[in-house]
Amino acid sequence: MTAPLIHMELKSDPRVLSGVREMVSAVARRLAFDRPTADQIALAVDEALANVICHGYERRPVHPIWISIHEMKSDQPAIKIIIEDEAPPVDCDQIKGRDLADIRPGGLGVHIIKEVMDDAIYEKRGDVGMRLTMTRTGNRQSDQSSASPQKDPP
Amino acid sequence: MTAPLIHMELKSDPRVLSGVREMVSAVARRLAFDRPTADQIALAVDEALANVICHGYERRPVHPIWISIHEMKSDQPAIKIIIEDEAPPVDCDQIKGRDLADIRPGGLGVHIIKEVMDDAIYEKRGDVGMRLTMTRTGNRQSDQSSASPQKDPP
Amino acid sequence: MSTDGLQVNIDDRDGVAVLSPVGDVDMNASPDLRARLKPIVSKDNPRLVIDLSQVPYMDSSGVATLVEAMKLVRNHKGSLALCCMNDRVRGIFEIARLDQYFSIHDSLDDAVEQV
Amino acid sequence: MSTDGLQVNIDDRDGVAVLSPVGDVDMNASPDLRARLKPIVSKDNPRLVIDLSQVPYMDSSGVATLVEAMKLVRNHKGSLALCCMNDRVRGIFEIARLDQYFSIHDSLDDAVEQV
Ligand SMILES: Nc1ncnc2c1ncn2[C@@H]1O[C@H](COP(=O)(O)OP(=O)(O)O)[C@@H](O)[C@H]1O
Ligand SMILES: Nc1ncnc2c1ncn2[C@@H]1O[C@H](COP(=O)(O)OP(=O)(O)O)[C@@H](O)[C@H]1O
Repeated sequence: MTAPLIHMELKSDPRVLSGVREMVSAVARRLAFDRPTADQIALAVDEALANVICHGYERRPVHPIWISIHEMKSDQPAIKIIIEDEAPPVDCDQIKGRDLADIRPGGLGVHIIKEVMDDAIYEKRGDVGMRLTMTRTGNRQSDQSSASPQKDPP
Repeated sequence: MTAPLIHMELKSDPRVLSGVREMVSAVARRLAFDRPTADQIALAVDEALANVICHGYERRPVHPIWISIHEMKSDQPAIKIIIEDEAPPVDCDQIKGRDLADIRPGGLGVHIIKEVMDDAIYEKRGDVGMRLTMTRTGNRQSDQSSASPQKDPP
Repeated sequence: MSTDGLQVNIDDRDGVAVLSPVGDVDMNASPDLRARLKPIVSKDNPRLVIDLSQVPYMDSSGVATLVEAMKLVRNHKGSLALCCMNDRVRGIFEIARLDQYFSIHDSLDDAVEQV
Repeated sequence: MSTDGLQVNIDDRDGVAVLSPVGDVDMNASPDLRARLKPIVSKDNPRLVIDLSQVPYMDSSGVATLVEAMKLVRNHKGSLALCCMNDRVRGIFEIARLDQYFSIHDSLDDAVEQV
């Protein structure tokens, strides 16, 4: 894998979230994603970081989170984003969204990540830490502003 | 110095600039700077990165740049931003803005950085690379939207 | 220093409480919105509108806060409507399939009338 | 893949060329603006307006491009005006003390009339 465009180390402090999502949205637009798609990718990253802060680090704001943004080769806009932490690893099948029909507060983050991104794969980094690797390809910017804000349904 | 809120490694690729300035502006607002000041701080960072890409790395897009954002202790909003590269170091007294009365294209970046930030100190990191350390304290967000967009004149 | 919590303006329109959060409703700000909603939705027959015209961004923590408020409003036999969300915010309600669960209006007047 | 260059719309208003860049004019985009300006400012007696209403952000590379254009316009005995800049963009002209050097207007009509 070639060097990422951007590699960041963040503190697990919720005050960094707005900065990271603005960054992700701006970089995605520069890689030719249309605005709605770029905003959705930023939302997915925001949800993933919020989960690390909340579940991985139990809201302690002093731990590291790493995020890297890669351009993928494609004739479509294409991005890969990797988020890593050093929180106690959990079984990856514990990380799942709830049934949407069962409406209750919470349980939406993982669902949003999987809906927005083409892939979102969680894995243990080893004894310490989790890694989430997400990719998204397509919706190119165009002058037609009628472009659909949603990914095509599967 | 305590750990930065954010530490990033960027490629010297001009396509990252928009992402970095949106990030810096958003983080500065979260640290309670008003919007015009946050945008000015982002402008200073953008100018500094453009100079590293342009002069330090002569527009080759594959080299690393590091930027870290620190919160400073203060009863005012206060931020410290450090930008480092591994370009051939130059004499720091070569890095200066032109006389503004001599109007010509270019020569504005360093002037903007010094005008917007309280301090902007260039130094050699050693045999390889330069470091720019910039700080800014003050203009707090308030509900009065009459706040001046400019730093008070010295 | 940091910004103080989320600003939430509260107004009364003919007995309907109109809450207007100002700013991003993310993990950082949702607890503030929740704290402002709590006393209103815990009364008998609460009637309220949440005006999202000044919310540029919302994530799932904001949506969760609104779902919780809606559940409490129903428990107390009241009514809650949302209005004036931008496309970015509407997107997350659609992804979460909650655009039918909430009563969502384009204008504040419509929302106040319906609630 | 990346975005193609800066979009610059060009229009004619009674013999005045109106250039409207769409997007941030930073180090990435300034060369595109320069390339579009060059043929216009290199004619005799060029008259042009640059409409910045769709430029959310500009840095010193954008300002440098406009200074260069202004110098060429003066060499060719023409006239150039700017219009419709937002506060963020206006800020950089003020910091660079160039707000007097350029003829800056609030509306496109005013700019076209003056040029
Ligand atoms: N980074 C993470 N580390 C550990 N557990 C996680 C992580 N992300 C998600 N989870 C688990 O997946 C569940 C579902 O997450 P999510 O859909 O975001 O809803 P919520 O965070 O509201 O519970 C969480 O309750 C948690 O148990
Ligand atoms: N990061 C840097 N590395 C090396 N030289 C620099 C750097 N930043 C600025 N300089 C020097 O300072 C001069 C002034 O920079 P600036 O005010 O940004 O104007 P410009 O970039 O248009 O020349 C540059 O021409 C260059 O010689």
